[in-house]
Amino acid sequence: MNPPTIKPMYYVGVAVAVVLAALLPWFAPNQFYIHLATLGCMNLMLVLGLAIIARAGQLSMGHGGFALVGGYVSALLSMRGWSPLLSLFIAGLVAAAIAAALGWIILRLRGVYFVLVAFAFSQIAVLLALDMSFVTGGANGLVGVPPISIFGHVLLTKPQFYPFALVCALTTLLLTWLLYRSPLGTMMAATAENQRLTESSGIDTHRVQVIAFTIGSGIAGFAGALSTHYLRFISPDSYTFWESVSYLTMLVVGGRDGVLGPVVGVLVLTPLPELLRATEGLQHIIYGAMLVLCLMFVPNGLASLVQTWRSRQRVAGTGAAIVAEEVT
Amino acid sequence: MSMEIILVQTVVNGLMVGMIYVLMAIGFTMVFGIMRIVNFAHGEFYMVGAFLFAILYGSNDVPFSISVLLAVGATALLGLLMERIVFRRFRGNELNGMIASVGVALILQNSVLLMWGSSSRTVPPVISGVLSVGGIVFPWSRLVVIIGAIVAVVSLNLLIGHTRIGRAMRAVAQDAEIAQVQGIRVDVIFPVAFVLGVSLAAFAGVLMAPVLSVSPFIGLAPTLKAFVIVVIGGLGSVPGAVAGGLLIGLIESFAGTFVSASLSEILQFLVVIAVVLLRPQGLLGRKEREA
Amino acid sequence: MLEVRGISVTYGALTAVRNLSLSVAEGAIVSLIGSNGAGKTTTMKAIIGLKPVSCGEIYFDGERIDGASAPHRVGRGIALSPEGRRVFPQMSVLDNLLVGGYSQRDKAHQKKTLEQIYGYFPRLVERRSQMAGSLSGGEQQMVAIGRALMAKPRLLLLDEPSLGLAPIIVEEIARIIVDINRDIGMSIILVEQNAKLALNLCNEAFVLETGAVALSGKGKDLLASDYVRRAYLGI
Amino acid sequence: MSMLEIESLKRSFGGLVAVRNVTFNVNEGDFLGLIGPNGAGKTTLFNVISGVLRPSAGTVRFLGRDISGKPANQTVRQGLSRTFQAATIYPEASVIENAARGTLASSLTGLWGGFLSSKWRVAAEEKAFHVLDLFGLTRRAALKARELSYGEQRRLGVAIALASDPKLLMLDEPVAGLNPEEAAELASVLRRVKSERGVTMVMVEHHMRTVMGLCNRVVVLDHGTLIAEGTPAEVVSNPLVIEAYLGKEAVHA
Repeated sequence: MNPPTIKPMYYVGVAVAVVLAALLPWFAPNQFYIHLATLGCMNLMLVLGLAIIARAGQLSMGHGGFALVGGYVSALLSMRGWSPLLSLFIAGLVAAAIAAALGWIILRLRGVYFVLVAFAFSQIAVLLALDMSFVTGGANGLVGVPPISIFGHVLLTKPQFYPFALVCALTTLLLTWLLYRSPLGTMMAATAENQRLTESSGIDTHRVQVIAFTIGSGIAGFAGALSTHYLRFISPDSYTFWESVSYLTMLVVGGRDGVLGPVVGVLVLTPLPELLRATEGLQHIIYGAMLVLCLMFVPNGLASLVQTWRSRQRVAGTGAAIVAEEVT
Repeated sequence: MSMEIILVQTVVNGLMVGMIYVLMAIGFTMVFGIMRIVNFAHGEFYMVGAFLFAILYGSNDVPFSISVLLAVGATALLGLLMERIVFRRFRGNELNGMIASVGVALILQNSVLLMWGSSSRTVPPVISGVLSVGGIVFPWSRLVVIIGAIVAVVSLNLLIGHTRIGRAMRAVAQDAEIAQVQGIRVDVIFPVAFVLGVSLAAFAGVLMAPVLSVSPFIGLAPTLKAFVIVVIGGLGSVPGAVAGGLLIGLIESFAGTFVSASLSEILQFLVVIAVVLLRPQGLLGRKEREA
Repeated sequence: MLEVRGISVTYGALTAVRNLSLSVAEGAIVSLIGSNGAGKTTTMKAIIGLKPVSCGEIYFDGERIDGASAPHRVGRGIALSPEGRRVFPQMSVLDNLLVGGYSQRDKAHQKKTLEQIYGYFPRLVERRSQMAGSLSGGEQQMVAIGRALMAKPRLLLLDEPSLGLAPIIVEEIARIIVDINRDIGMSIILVEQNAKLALNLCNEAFVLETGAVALSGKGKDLLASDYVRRAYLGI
Repeated sequence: MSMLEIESLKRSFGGLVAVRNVTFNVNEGDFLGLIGPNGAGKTTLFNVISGVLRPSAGTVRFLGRDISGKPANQTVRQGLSRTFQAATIYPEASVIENAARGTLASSLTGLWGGFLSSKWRVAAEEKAFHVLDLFGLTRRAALKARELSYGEQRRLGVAIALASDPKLLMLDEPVAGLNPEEAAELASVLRRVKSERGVTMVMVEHHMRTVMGLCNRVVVLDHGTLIAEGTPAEVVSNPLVIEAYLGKEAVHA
């Protein structure tokens, strides 16, 4: 967990990847690929949110619940005439505020309790959405959510929406990366690795975990809202427990530390359900099997394979330097 | 209907649902207490038990008692298989064990879905008619559930409290290292506890199958209830699971009858938050030992 | 009857016991003394099988046991009363004792052993249905020793039986240790912080320092030597 | 001047009293040894002082301020740091990162400070390198902490605590498990830390030779009670202390 020493090569790689992603609408054979890429962007945001929570040593099984809250907040506000661009951010803030309150109460307890209560919260969110039909439309959900418009440009079609989703996802990625390098990110990593020692280094680890939960859930709220304006629809089924599980799967399969893991997880797993749509059930079985197999054989995720290779090079380098020093 | 009858029926319903929750929560809390695994797949074993029973008894007219035995036995075997293949590798790793159980839940639920489809099945009542006491009628179909669950809880209690293997299980839950020094093989106790927990869940599923309709998606709700109950009653505490289960069952029944079902869910969540705030070790739980 | 040959035990980067050898004769009391962190408890854990040895061998009755699991070694006739007592707090005294007899399947036999233990510790009779966690430290120590005896061991490992107990209780427990050794002819390894107690009770003693045997000899001889005082007080 | 004042401190767990009515002071510039036989309540006392446990009764004053029951993260920021016996490091992080994490509380410009720039890290690592240098770990800086030898890991644990710039450093059995050479090395590092940084120290330790060599004052605990206080030489010749350590001749077999 060293601050990564970034070589120019990585900058070039990242730049090429970003340019390729941005140019997708021009070389995608049909709109389905753009749709997939848009889903990928939103999944990436959700998984990054989960990754931030995991960075501080916690696991949220209620991630979908915050996306659901965000989706409804933004849909309801924009359907009452608010600018969707504004309501996206309000959605994120509402989700973050709920997470802050919930986190402050439950993060004092052992990790298991946190997981159980966060899970229970997400189920409550679904039930509320079902039950308060006078505002939420009940099981039918809300249809006709306004599209996002930026300075008069209405993002109606897939090629119109995709660049916006990409910008949102890349911004989240960049901010997460900056967060990981910041003192707060360092505190989060320290808390996850040895909470008692971190506490003894003068850091309020409870506060650090609450902040991580708040940020991560806020991102989920924003992403849920974004997706609602993309699909122009939200219902209680949009984010169930199984959605939370799929983000968790992406995170575990990709890797839990660093920002590379979520990217890898999203790239590997986003296309899967869409490709297997015909066989109901099979995609979930594959998700489940990947989750279990990854935990057994690559517990740090696919991205860790790259990191192990890189750190082996690094250690070899340091070792050589020490030997050289000793010889002279 | 007079108020009296409604009240009694509400209580009976609450006890029925509550006892099912007790069965779920005891299995869940036992697996956690002994193996330190939060089993998100617990409800899927309930679903599998209910499904097998629906197929055997409901669709193929297999005699009742044989259906019960086969449904619970087959689910127990499935549990043993999962313990062998998956869970034993995550002993002592709470976080990854929990994530792996989510994977198992996905696999179980969707395997049933692939094999038998998503449509829900109904199971004919095992027994019909009513028991009438002093003008108040109790439907036998519900009393059977309550009695069946009580029998299961009592026999489990006897097993845990008064047998050699039960003492060994309690010893492992309290101090696994020292239990080994008493000659107890934890690699035997773990699968026994897991299979026992799974069997309770499957039995709960069997009991509920004639009352509810059965589909591959019915596992999540009782899992959530088990969570809520163990947080309220104290993680790892069996008496806590009993008290919590009955409490939640009654809240649900009363709120469902007099207000609305979703309000009762919210009420339960608030109870959880209140317990977490005021008595984090749970109503009947023990404080984690300090230092 | 027990022979430990050159064992080492590690915890991660820490080597807690290095190249340690000792032997226990049939019917003997052997003491391991030394300051905290000297490796006494780790040695006990290695003998009972809770910690694997990284090298060296352990023989019991001439058979090599260092690869066997702890339950297996209990079946062979070794039992441990652990440091800090570690009774099962949420189980009754009787249940604690019965768990100790887990490896003895013969019920009549078990009952006889139980009565024998109640004979040594009459106080446990009145406490038998009480939760072990609610007992005083001295009573918990009796439960821990009784629990170990229930396995009918031929070699009893006692780890710090006097830890944190009032002197009068220590005296009582010491007397019972001697009785058990004399009556049943049970071999005992006694780990103690209380050096005078341990050296008085034993036939032979080993002084441990940073994971290795620094000195061994007859208990009475060591008691007279300066070395022990230096090992403990650094003077 | 008294830096740390412990007054009538008591701590019990359920019915068990681990520390009873303990009173003593630590003066500025002291190197105080806290000793006693196994189970005497030293670690409990240590944990109560450093804020890991709440006292059942009594007060702890640090630099004149009452810190009894204050969480550890606050006392550290006032200048009281501690080490642990076990798991004292971040095993998966590099050695330099370990030390840098120790500086977080003292070098911070708020939680969000340095979100965009990485200046804070340069400063933190510079500080961390100074500490590593003092502990002879500079060459190991790039390794993961778990790759260090046990002796080095223990030294790193003290380095992390020192990185927070404490006025008072509390060490929990710093030489436990170390071989004599490693113990001597750590002792000399501690002596250097004391002279170069002027840090007041309190140490719980079983290894008497280390205590005798380092401490100017010793406090002895037995069964949760303070039984002796004085210079090392005074304490080891105190009959009460000898009895506590070696025991009474309880039984004549």
